[in-house]
Amino acid sequence: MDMISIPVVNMTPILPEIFLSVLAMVLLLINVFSPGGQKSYLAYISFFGIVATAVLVGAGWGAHIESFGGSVVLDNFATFFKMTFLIAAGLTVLISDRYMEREECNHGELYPLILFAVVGMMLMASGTDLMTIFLGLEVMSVTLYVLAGFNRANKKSNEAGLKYFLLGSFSTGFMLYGMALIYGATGTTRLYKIAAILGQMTLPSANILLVAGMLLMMTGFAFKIAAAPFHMWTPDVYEGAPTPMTAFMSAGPKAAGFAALMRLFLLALPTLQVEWSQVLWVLAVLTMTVGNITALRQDNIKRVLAYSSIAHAGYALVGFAAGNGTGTAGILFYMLSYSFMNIGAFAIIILVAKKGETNGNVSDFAGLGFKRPVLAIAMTIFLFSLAGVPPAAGFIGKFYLFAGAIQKGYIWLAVIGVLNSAASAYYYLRIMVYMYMKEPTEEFEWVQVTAPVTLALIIAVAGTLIPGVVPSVILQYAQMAVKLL
Amino acid sequence: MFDNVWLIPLFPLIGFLINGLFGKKIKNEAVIGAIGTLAIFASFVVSCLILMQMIGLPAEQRVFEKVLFPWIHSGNFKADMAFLLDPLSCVMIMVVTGVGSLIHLYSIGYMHGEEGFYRFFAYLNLFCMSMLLLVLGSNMLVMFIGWEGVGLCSYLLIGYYFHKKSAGDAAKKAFVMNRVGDFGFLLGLFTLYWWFGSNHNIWTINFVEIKAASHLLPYGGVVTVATLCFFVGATGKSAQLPLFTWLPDAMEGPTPVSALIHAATMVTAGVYMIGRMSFVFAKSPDTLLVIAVVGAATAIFAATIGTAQNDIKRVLAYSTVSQLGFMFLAMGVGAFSAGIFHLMTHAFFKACLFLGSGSVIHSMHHALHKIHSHDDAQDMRNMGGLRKAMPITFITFAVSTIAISGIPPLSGFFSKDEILWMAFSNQFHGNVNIYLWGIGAVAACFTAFYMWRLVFMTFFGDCRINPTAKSYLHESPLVITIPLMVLGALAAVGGFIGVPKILGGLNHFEHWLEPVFETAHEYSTQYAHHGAHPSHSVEWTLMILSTVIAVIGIMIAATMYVKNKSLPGRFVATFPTLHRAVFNKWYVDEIYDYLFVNPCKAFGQFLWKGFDVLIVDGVVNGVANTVMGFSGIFRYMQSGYIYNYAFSMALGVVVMLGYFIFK
Amino acid sequence: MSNVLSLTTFLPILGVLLLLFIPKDSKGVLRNVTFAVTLVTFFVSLIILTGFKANADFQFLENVPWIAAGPFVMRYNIGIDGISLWLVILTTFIMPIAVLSTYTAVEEKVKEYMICLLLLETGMLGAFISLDIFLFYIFWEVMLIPMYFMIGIWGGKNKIYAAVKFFVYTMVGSLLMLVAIVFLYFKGMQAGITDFGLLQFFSLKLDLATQIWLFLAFAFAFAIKVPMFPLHTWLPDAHTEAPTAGSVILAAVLLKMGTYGYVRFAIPLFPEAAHKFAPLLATLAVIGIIYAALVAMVQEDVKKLVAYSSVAHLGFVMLGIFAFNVEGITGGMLQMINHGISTGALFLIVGFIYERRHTRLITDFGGLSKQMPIFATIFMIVTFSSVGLPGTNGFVGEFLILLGAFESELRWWTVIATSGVILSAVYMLWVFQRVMFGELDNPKNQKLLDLNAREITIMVPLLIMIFFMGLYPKPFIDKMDPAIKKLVSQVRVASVNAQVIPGAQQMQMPEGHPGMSQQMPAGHPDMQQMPSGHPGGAMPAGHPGMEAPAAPQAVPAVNPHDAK
Amino acid sequence: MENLNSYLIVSAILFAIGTIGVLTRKNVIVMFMSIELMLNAVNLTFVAFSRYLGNLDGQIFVFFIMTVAAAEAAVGLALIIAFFNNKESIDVEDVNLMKW
Repeated sequence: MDMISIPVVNMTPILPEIFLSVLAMVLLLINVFSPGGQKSYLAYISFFGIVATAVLVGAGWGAHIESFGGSVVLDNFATFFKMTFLIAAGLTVLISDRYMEREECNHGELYPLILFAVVGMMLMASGTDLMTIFLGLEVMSVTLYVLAGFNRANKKSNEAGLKYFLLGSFSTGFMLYGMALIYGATGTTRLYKIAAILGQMTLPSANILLVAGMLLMMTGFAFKIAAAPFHMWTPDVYEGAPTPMTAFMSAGPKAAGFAALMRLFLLALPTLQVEWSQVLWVLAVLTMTVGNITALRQDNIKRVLAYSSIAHAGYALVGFAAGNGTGTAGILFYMLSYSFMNIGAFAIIILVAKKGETNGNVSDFAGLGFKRPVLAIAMTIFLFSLAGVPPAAGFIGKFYLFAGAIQKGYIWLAVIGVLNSAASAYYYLRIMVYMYMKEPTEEFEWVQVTAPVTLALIIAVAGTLIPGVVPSVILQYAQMAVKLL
Repeated sequence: MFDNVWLIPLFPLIGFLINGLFGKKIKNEAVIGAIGTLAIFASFVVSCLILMQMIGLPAEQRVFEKVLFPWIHSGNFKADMAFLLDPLSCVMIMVVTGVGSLIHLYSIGYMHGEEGFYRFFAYLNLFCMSMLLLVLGSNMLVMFIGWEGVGLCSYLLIGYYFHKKSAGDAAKKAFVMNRVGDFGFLLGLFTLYWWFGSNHNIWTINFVEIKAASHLLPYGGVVTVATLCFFVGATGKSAQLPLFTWLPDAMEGPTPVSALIHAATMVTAGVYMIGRMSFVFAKSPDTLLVIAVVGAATAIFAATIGTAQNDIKRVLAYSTVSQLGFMFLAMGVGAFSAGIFHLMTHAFFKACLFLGSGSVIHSMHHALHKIHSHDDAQDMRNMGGLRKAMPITFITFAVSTIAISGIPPLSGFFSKDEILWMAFSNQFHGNVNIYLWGIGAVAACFTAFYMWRLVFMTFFGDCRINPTAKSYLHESPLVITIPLMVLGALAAVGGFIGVPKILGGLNHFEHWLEPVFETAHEYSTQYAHHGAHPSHSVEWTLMILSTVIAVIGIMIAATMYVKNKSLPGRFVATFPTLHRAVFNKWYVDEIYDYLFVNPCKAFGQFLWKGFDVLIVDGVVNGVANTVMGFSGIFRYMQSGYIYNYAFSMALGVVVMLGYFIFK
Repeated sequence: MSNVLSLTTFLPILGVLLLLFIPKDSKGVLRNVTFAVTLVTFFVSLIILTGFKANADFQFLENVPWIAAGPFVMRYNIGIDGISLWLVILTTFIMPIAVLSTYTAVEEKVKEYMICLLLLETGMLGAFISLDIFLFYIFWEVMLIPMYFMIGIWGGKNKIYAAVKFFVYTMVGSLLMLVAIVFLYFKGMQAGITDFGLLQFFSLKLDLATQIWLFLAFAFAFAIKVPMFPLHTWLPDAHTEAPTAGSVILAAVLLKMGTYGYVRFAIPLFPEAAHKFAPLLATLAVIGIIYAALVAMVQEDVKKLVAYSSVAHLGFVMLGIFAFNVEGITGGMLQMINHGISTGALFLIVGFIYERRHTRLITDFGGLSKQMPIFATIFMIVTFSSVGLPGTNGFVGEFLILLGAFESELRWWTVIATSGVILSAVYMLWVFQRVMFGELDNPKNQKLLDLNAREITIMVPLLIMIFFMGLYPKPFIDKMDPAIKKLVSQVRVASVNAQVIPGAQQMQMPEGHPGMSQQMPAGHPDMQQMPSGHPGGAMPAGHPGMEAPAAPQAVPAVNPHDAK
Repeated sequence: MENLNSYLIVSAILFAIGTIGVLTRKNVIVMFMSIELMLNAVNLTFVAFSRYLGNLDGQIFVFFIMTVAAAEAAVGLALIIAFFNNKESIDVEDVNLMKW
């Protein structure tokens, strides 16, 4: 019997996670011991915490450290995604405060929960073991269930939480089953070991266990990124969840889903690329088409953006289906810019909406363009970026995604993608039609734009426009990030 | 002087610019009229000087090209803004500036007091400039500027009384029909240019160069195509069958316009153009035959209509169409110089006739205006016996009528007789000749008839105008009668420059134009049927015959409208259908409406409402609507129930698994 | 001033920044500043015009690294040649006029309107000067945005439909083109091309099948923009709804993007495919000419009529371009400028009466000549320019197009197209007659004021251009001629290479050719004797006009493709 | 462990039952229990494989799954309670405020 020795573990790769977790717990404690009412300071603390974490994460750029016996890795890929999550979280924190106050559910737990969700996402991005990925996913999901149902008094929020929870656990079941099968087929849960074992197999694609495991895992992640036909929760949950959380969910978890999916498929299952490429091809087409077409006839703006978010997952899947450097780097870039533009758009929605999540229809934007021109211009920039019109970041992202598909030879996929993109222009334009081309139906008491929200908007606009005009730097980072896969 | 040829179109252009831009401010009619008239008169002077100089040169040196500036140069294509002086263009500039000056002068009196007096003179100057460009152009494209330019001015001047719907309609009709002709002109140009370029690497549209290269052209074939296209252009401009209907309508314009544009100059552009390109036309006997037949047919066709019109200007308009037919007949039988000769004499007597009719109308209008009558001042049924009130007008009118009827020794006799003679004796059309001559002769008879009918109805008999108004009838002022007298004199003696040899003349005119047409004659002799040349006796016989025919026409007119005034009524009663058909211009306008105008509009409507909106746009919107339809379906698949969502996920899993397991 | 091109392009953006600091209520200041900015831009662009040397090279080049990531290298690579030069000048020339026309037409949201106009100008100029395909695409798309807002915000009754249709329709086409661009890039990468620089792609040899697909994608995008039948239905809607300045710019410049796209991109990039599709596109162009004319004839709305007339005019342009010879393309280019001027002027004219009467129905007018003589004169001149009367600009372009097309294998198309000359006269004169002639019987029309000084000022430059280009087009042709000759040689060389002597190396034609056309008018007697291996020997095959000397009896129309 | 297949089949059946339960049952709590059943089926698979392969990774994984399931149960039940507070029902048919 050997002595039980405490393994020497290099904590560096999970330093940001640790920092954030500690911060979150401290915040929880502060919240408990602080009197009710004003909770803004929690937001500020979280925001600065996030900025600090970002610095921490940024410092890790270029490193490649494996730890926990190869369960966790710190590499550029993880770093890039972690930055994305932090940006999403940071923006969310900035836009939450005012909203929560208005909706009268300004519970201080919100910020720790967001931070925990980010921890989960980070684990997903840096996990190189099925278990770490699963754990990260669950940490993220469970907190998100809570966040979606955060406004307990609001029936819609409530329902959103419930729906998300039930369907999310359901999908987790599939994913776990897939992981089990993969484990069964390869005998390990370490991603690089899986890859090595598959590399020695003569014909991995004939191994039904393996293929089924891959598909089932894909199901789980497809749910997280809201790919059709696993997307149906998205509109309902997005609509019901408190708007800042919707913003967060549309950016963070989606990116995390892609991070894990890419890590898993590109690192562990490259030998099955032919198979998963096929599936992703179909999923991409379905997702884009369903998302875009359904969005055409939505009235609630959150639902519009929910379907749009589905469609964007489809675009990203196009790049993923290509599976080459161009496409995957495109995903990274796209997720980053999507965080900016989508959260920005939701910020505007928050500002336009009224208490109790009313005033959230597309038609309620009527006249915004000339009543609040700055807000409208910001919204316009976000929408054009979402529609993929240059010179916004959304265009560059889409360009790389589709270019990846073309490079791979998936011309038709790209063609379907761009046609979808053109169709999507319609519903984005529709919002602009209301903003600029219709007279307001009634006078609104516009909410005051507080400093954090202003800051969020400035960051979002800058993050949407600057990478659109000079995308080189970020694209190069994205290239470097995916090179390791 | 030749170098200064550009002055000729420049003066009217200056006149146009001054009157057009500042006329409204000038207001003073005398100044405006003087500017306009002097502008064209200056051109006339320059033309005269050029003519003098040219007469002084030996025949073979009478060609001069003046390049003003390069216009369109692209690839192989080259068109300069350049003028060509040769005997033919000399004749034309003389006619245009000469007759033009007189008509400008006349207009000062005629248009007195009209609203937009300055506008009228501006347009008139512009017209003269365009016409001069047309006749002076050294390549087809400069000619085409003039060609379309005169069309534009014709449009503007016909539509001068734009507030009248009929004027607007007539203007548009004139322009559009001219455009049909232009379509032909352009295609002819393209064909010729392309053929020379692609076959002989001669990329040109310059008349001199084409003439030099014309020996390369084949007989018939592509030349027939090209020349027929050009001829279409000519029919449009010169109001030949089937594109003649605009000319009678064009009488909506003021009378000086009718005289200048629709009698003396513009409408003869088609004839001129064939003359200018005679060396090409001569290469295609088929085209010549077509031209001759169309010309003859137009001559008789228009003449018949002329017999039944009551509007004095319309009679003259149909007469013009008919006379143009004669000119084309001349061109078609290879008698190019005869055609040009007739063009010139026609310019004199027809201008005189129109101006005379204008004088009558002016006077009638004045008289009717005084008694506040709304009777038509142009309707011959309201006239009669005017010779006493308007002696000068009457005399000049009568002289011109004699000329047009072809009574020797007035100008019309010589030119028309030469055409008829050539129609009979030419060596190209074989058996058709006799018919061409016959039709021409009959048309000449009709001409004499309707022209004298007009004279008798207008100037003879009792005055049918309201007696009160009658007292207001008086001779027109000098500014009107001087041009009449000059033109009348020219109509009387103008023919003497072209007296045929058989009558002891030297036919200066033909000699003058000899260098222009000799190439064409050379070509045409290639395919002439060298039959026995008709003898002098035949020529004499025909000459007498044509005179007799003219006299017969006059006699009939005299019988019907002077001696036995019930005859016309009886005739109408006997042949009501025929009369109605003739009176209504053989329903050509209606047929065109039925065949082209209405179907075109209906087709346009169909294309718009039925095709563009319904089908083309329908497909576009249909795609959008289909997508929207799917959107509705997808939307309602989103039922809101968790188990449905879960089912969708499970189904997705099953399908994916199923595909890989069973593939 | 080496970066004068950038300066011209981005001056309007500077203007936008300036406008941002002007309060939205000082409308006069906003208008004047915008006008001044566009005017300055115009004057700056004149530096380009005067500095431009009439040769086939791209000039005023600027080439700066921009994006380099992954497989893609995009550069800020701009420059102009004789083809784009005039479109740039046209744009800067039209803009002050368009701005001036809005002084009274737009009373609401002036600031936003002016910003849109200036953004639009930058977008348009950028598209014309881009030598990087990606950069071109960016500008191409950017143009959509301000135009969309102009139609949608300041448009007429049905503005939203028109605006969205305009946007989505164009977007469908351009996104497909984007796919083709990327595909082309990867093809180029295999051949060693390192960035999106357009000029390198000209020498890229693609197999016919690839060319066809790529050409179709490009052609589709451009055909929508032109617009060609049957993709034209967005245009009447957009035009009728757009405010006057919008219509003017749309007609004068935006539509040229399509035709310019063909000349600059679709044809030289894929010459063989272009040849293959020339009959199809020519057919559509000719259908467009006749069809649009017939439809225009029966329109009840003056603006719609002018919109359809645009379709017809651009049909001419397309026909000229697809003649693939110097005359045709020169004509096409001239016609682009002409159309910009004449149709722009027509839209301004419609705007004038619309401002006065707030209706555009033809039946609401009649007899205006009496009340508005200056207007009538201007309208008439513009009408005749649009009809293509010799002496006005319209004629030169139309004539060269028809001539060029007649020389090429499109002879029969030309015959039909020429009849469009008749139809254009019919509809233009008819509308002129119905609006201007007749009795002034509508009491509302009896008090109309004639054009004021500002409106006359707007029209005068256009009128001057109408006559100047009609009577002395030489400066225009001279500057664009070398570029067009080069284009023609590009198209021809490629097709000769691929079709006649597939294995042959790229011939030294681009340099050798310009002289070629020059000597042709003088006669090329030795043509037949040329050994077939001689670089010039293969040329006649590609050029319909020059084939004949070798075989006079053969119909010169036979194109090497058809012969197969 | 020769009869791995039996374990796998049993766990597959369990998983299917769980799935069908989610699809068919109307009570939210029962649905949640069905999901737990699915997870346990997965656990069984992991354990079976772990035993078959002779390494402990699968069993460790099972521990994690159980832990996470517990957390999920906590959050899930809380959500269900909140929902019940609002709607007085835990019938899944009533969870349809948001649709289309």
